[in-house]
Amino acid sequence: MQTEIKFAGFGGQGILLSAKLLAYAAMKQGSFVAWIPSYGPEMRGGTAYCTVVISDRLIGSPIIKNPTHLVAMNRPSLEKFEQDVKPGGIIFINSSLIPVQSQRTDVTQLVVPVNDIAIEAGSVRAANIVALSAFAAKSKLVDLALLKECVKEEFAAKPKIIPLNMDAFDRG
Amino acid sequence: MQTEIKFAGFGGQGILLSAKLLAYAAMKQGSFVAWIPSYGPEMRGGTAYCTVVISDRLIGSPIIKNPTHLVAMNRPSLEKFEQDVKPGGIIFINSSLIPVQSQRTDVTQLVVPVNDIAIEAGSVRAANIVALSAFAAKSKLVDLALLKECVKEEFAAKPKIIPLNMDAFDRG
Amino acid sequence: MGKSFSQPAALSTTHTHYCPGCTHGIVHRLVAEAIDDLGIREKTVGIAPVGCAVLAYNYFNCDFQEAAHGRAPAMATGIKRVRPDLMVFTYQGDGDLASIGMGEIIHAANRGEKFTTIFINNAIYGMTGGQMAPTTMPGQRATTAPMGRDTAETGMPIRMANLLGELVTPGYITRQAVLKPQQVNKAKKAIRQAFQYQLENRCFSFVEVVSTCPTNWGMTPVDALKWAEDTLLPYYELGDYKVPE
Amino acid sequence: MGKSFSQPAALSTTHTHYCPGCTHGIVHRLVAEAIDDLGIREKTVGIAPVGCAVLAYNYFNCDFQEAAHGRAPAMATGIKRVRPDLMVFTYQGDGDLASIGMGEIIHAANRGEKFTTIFINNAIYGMTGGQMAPTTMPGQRATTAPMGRDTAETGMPIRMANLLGELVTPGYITRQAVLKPQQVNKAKKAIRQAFQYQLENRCFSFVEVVSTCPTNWGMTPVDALKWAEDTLLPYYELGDYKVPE
Amino acid sequence: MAKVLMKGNEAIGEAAIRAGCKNYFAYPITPQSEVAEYLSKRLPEEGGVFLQGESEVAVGYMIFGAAGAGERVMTTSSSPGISLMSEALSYITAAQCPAVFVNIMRGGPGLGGILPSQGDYFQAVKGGGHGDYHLLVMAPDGVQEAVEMTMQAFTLAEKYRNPVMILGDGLIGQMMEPVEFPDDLKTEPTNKDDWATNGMAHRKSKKRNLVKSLFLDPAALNNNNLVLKAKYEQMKKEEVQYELYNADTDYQVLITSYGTMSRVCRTAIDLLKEQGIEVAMLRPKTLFPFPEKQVFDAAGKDSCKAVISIEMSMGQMVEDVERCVKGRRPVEFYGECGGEIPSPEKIIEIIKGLL
Amino acid sequence: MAKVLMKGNEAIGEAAIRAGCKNYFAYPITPQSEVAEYLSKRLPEEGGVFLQGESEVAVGYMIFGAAGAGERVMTTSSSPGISLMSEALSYITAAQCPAVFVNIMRGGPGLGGILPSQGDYFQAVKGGGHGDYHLLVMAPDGVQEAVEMTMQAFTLAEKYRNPVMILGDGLIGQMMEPVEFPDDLKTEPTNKDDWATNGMAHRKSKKRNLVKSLFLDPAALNNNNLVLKAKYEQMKKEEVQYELYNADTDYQVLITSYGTMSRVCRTAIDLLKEQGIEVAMLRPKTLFPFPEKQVFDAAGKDSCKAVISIEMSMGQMVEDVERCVKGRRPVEFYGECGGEIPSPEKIIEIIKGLL
Amino acid sequence: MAFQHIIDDERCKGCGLCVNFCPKNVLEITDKVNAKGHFPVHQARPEDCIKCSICCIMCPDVAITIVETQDA
Amino acid sequence: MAFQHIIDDERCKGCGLCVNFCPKNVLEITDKVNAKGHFPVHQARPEDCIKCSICCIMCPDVAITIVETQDA
Ligand SMILES: Cc1ncc(C[n+]2csc(CCOP(=O)(O)OP(=O)(O)O)c2C)c(N)n1
Ligand SMILES: Cc1ncc(C[n+]2csc(CCOP(=O)(O)OP(=O)(O)O)c2C)c(N)n1
Ligand code: SF4
Ligand code: SF4
Ligand code: SF4
Ligand code: SF4
Repeated sequence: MQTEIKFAGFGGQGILLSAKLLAYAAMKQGSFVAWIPSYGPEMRGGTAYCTVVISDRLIGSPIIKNPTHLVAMNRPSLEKFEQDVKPGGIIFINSSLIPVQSQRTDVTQLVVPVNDIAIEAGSVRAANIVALSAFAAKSKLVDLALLKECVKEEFAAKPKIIPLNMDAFDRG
Repeated sequence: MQTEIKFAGFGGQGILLSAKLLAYAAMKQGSFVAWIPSYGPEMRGGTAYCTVVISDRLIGSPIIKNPTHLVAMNRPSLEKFEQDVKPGGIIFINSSLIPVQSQRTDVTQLVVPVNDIAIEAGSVRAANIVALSAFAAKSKLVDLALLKECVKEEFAAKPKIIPLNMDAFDRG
Repeated sequence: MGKSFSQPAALSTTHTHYCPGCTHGIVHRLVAEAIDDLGIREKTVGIAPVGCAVLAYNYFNCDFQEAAHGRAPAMATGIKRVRPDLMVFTYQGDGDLASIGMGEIIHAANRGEKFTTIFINNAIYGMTGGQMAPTTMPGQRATTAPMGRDTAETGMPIRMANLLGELVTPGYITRQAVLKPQQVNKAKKAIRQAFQYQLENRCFSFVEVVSTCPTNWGMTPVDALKWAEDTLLPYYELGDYKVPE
Repeated sequence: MGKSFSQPAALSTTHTHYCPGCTHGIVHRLVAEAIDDLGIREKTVGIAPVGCAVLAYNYFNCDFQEAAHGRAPAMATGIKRVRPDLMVFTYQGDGDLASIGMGEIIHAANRGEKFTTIFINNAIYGMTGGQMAPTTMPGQRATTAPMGRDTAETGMPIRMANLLGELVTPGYITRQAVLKPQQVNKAKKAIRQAFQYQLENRCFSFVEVVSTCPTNWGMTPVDALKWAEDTLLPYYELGDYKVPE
Repeated sequence: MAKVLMKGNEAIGEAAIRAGCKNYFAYPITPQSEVAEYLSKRLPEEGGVFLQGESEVAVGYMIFGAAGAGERVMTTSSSPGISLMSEALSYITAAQCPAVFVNIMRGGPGLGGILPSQGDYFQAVKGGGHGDYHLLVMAPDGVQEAVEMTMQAFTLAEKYRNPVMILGDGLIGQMMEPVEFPDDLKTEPTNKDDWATNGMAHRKSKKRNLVKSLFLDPAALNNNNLVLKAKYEQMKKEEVQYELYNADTDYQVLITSYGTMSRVCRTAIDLLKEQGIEVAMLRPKTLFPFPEKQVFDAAGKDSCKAVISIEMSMGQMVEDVERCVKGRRPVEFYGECGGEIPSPEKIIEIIKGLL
Repeated sequence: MAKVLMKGNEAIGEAAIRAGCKNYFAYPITPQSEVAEYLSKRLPEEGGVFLQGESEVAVGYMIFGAAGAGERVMTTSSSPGISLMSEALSYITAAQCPAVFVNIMRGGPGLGGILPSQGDYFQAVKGGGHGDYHLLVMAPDGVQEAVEMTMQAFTLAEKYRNPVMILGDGLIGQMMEPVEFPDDLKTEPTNKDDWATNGMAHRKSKKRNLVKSLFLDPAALNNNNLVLKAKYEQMKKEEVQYELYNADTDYQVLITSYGTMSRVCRTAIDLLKEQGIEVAMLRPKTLFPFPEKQVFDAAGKDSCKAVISIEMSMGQMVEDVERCVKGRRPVEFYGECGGEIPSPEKIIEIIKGLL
Repeated sequence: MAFQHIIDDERCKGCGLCVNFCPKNVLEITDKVNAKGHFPVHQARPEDCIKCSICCIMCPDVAITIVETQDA
Repeated sequence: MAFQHIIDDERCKGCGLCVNFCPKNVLEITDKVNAKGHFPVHQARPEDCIKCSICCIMCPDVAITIVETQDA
């Protein structure tokens, strides 16, 4: 059984990090995981994206055209990728930046104003963490407590912002 | 029918030139020819040598272990190559620098004090021409008049020394 | 005191991929203006480096070749030698010209090749993500010098204009900057002069331009200008290092 | 006033392949004497160039590596960085160091690599048969400059010691000659000093030695010395171009 | 040791350190600059040597010098940078020095692109430099294998006194996967006293050592080539590594593929199996020595109708496959090399076209 | 025009001029420096460009620049120098510029020696540089053929907008043979207005031209590779050159050999014939495109017991021969590569060993 | 004769160099994003503009032009 | 103490540098060839030699050595 989650947004929205944290938590749960960034031309400005693959056996092709779920942090990425999501998957929409919803009816839409929540939490820069926890809670892909641990670890270097992110996490 | 002539001596004895002139004359006679120098390490000091191949058909291997004839301008080259000469061939010996003769009985030995003759002619530097003409006269590989022409041509650039070489040629 | 200002014809209208506030854009414009002033666009061949300016061929309105990393001066030599009637310029960064391309620029300058080199000194490798350049300042952080450049390990920054100025062969070697309007105007004159020397078939011409890389310096564009002014200019002194008699 | 004179231990007794009167042999001896003086033979690694001195490894009594053409300074960097306790020197000709190896020598000098370079400037390519070198004098004939070097086409000779002296990184950069006994004695001191600085882990050290190539200059060994004295020394001025504080 | 989640590039850097290599020289180039960036932090911590060279040409000779002095040393680069090391690779191999070169391939030829590719197979396997020499070439299919191969590389390089190349691609360099660093892959450096220029004082025997590749005497040069050839014959006997996938079935098609591409093929094979179509794959893990006999045998299976080499190139390894199949079966090829990695769906379509 | 007696190196230089190439950039290296020495005299007489570059790396890009500007241009070098041009060859091919490269091979790997060798077959034929590209490679067996191939090279380079390499060896460069310069091999340069950077003012269309090899978009890069591949397929159809020797007999052995080595084999075949032993030779004159079908057919002749590739190397072309023979016959190899060229006697001994 | 000071919103990358150097403090960064995701500059106090072209000179993206207009 | 001035015929390549620099004009090239084909130098006027070692210093082939001898 294999699940693929695509994270997409502006460069600078911390997409690669949330994806990494999810993969990290999944790994701790004993799953096979792969984190595949988009690098190269498309990076310069515009939409950045990144895919996490979580599987119960050796991961074959790391090239994912149709992910199980999509976490869209801005409008272009929703528009660019919503059609690719497999039926039955989750499409996470950051309503703070995406006024619209997906036209698709064969997927679960999870709409959260992550920027606003993050701002409440103290900084818009924690938006990615809010999104991560909200998505994780819904998708049940990984144990939340464990995920939270991973977030803490990640920020161990910069202790000040841990509480912020913990708070952001809980709000998610 | 193919003939190979090996010219050998000190660097600076004009061996490459005499060999080239012979090849040139043979070419003018309509034969296939190849002039194969020794280059590389063995050049630095010591014995220099060079092989001329004259043939009535396309020349195959330019690598000659056993030449038909040998023109030895100094002692080391005689000692180094005399055994390689094919039976019935000519071994030319510059007796000005080679006190000995070859032990071989199955070859014709042509013994000429070319340096001395060249000095008479006016300069020891013409020794190679003396040797060439003497060898050519004996071996009858090329028409002497033609060969002489080639020598003239060769020195066209430095007219002064033409008479010297012509003289040297005739003495050969 | 109004004056009009418009896009030079030698510059295409394509939007550049450069980061906001990157001075590559300013220098591009100055080169284009010089080409327009001299009316040489149709006989000019530019040579793009490997670096952030690799796509320069999209931004200029003239023939262009794209070199391998550091080899633009050799390509320019090849073009100029076989087609002396063409105007040839290379546009190179400091990794390209001062690191991997050191041999090529010194020999082209020393042979007195009749082309023009625009050298963008931003004290870092831009395109590949902020690695140390030979021009990186002591203590300046880079992705391959996380603690800042340690001169005991990697020596002092190389001053290309000074070095090329030391060669005996006549040439036009100058260092300019584009950190404030006055400097931009002077740099424009220098670049025009460089092309002028080439047009007269006088000598090799080289314009080093002290520039910024806000992205890899991790500063706002405006702060980058200030940092360059305060940190780079004292070491990279502006001025002519050689002018042909 | 008698004094004894004998073969240095760091020099092997092998006869060299150098042409009669070639000053490579003198410089070999001076290097060997410096190694003996400092008693460092057993921790010295020499690096042979590609050039007439390619067989140098046969003539010295210590570990040796043989570089590719022009790359000796990069190899020396590799050795010295991983084994700072070893004494490392490169021995290079002017085609090797000043032409193809320009980038490597400048960057090694600029990083302040702690090795020693002996640079034989004989104004020509020896081993390959007298082609033009960057150091060939104006008008000097070479097999690839049959009419003599035309500075309008190929620029002026490159003065390596001057060029390296221009770098900001501290180092010991000097130019010596071996055209007469007094010069040989001074050159010997300079070479010893160069190794001394390395021994103290002070800086990069570079000794350019103005030499002769009778064979490719087409002169007798004695005439070659005179020609070098009259033609090369006025352009290649002897002396120190940089000394560490 | 616990699993960690790491980028391929960083994992390769860490692997070198774990394998006992404390010396790294390199020049930045996408998509592998992270190796240098990672080691510029880590090596100083380990008391090792990190140096950014002025060019790949220079780096090639820094590696030569360090290896010749008897120290473990590594460099990493990507396609164009490796081309600039061609001469050095020829020299280092001729002088019989051990060293590890990593090529994280990008699209070519020329400046090409920075996305993953497998266009440097010929260069790596046939020798990009001049003369008769070979590198021992290993091709990982993921981050964990990249780590293991990098660690083994030092041991193999020293066993044969020959450079070893790890041939990866941009995806392996950029992707994160869980990795472990097997301690048992760390080996003691071999004694280099009898050939390395590590200083006479260090050695029992006081004879000096020479590291060189010049042999003016033809017999000596020919002999050096025979010495190298003998090593390559030994590698062919002892070092061939490969993986067979789904080969215990009555497969109709045999795929040959390596590295990232082979992972896509693996997925395609699984999907085809679900559709009742059996396809096998032979994945060379060492590209030189190449699994010659294994390819010959696998192609010969009765059920096998055709062999197809699938690469992120215009057709390179396929020539070795053809050579080894010896006409037993038709050998086909499919490849793309712009940076877009062919999808499993595409592979399935191609395979079905063969049936 | 009358025959003249010339050294191979000088003849190659003269051939370039006769073919209408007035531009030459090179760096000295034995055994081919005479080309540069000769052209440093001749080109100024012809109003052409002679320049000694500072290194082979630089020369590679001088060639790129000149070719990109639309002029005929040539360089010559020998093994190590060609390695330093690997990156440039990849770039020039990717940017589709015509140019002629001559490699007068010497012994390798490393500094090796300066005597004749054929150790650079792989480098020339499989591509020493990175990425998917090929050079059109021609291998002369003597001075006259070196002249003819050099002259043809410019025409072919322009027909395909791809570099052409003449792969000779030290013997061909140093040996003197009678030569003629066939006027009919001189062709008019093709019109390069639609791609070369020869100055917009020169062209009817005022659109600018770009000479480049960067394609950041994967589809565009893949497409550039397909364009190159299509050219190579066309070369395979149209440019294969080879010679069959003594092949109208019932030969027991087929020799494959090229260049200088093939001349020795030719003599060996003649001598064997005298002894009543029939042996044939297939001599590829183009190494890329390789005479694939011809080798397959020649090997298949009923009388033929075995195929043997004889090279001045440790075994390189033999891999292409194996690939093409497709297992029809056993493929053997013999080679030496120190600089000593195997004698006809040695070849005869080897051949007899196969019977 | 008169001049018109024009900013091309789409070319502008909002780097602020012009704002920094404008002697008359005419320019300000807006808070509306353009297609490329940048916040372009605009003339906050156009009446103060003396058309000195300093902003044009410092603009890396030729986003500002000043054109001569017929009507004064 | 005394010194002995020794020339190694086989090392000498007859380049004449020593002859040229000898302040006492002690040395001359001989006309007998050595194994390598060179004409080595010899002490034509040994009695004039002051053992200053200048010849040794200029000799590229370490063909001349001066050794201390016990007997005066
Ligand atoms: C042979 C080779 N080596 C390395 C690279 C990778 N590379 C691309 S750009 C670059 C450096 C760019 O820095 P700089 O020249 O300073 O220009 P900038 O980007 O700063 O304008 C490097 C190392 C390459 N493309 N080719
Ligand atoms: C890559 C490469 N290019 C060229 C050569 C040929 N080559 C050997 S030595 C040499 C130049 C030698 O001249 P120099 O460095 O001045 O030393 P010298 O012989 O004068 O002492 C050249 C060009 C080579 N061996 N390798
Ligand atoms: S060629 Fe010149 S440099 Fe070389 S050994 Fe002879 S004299 Fe010396
Ligand atoms: S023209 Fe001058 S005054 Fe007007 S906005 Fe630009 S800088 Fe300011
Ligand atoms: S300088 Fe140009 S790009 Fe920057 S803010 Fe001003 S107008 Fe925009
Ligand atoms: S030691 Fe002095 S005096 Fe004696 S031969 Fe030598 S140079 Fe002349």
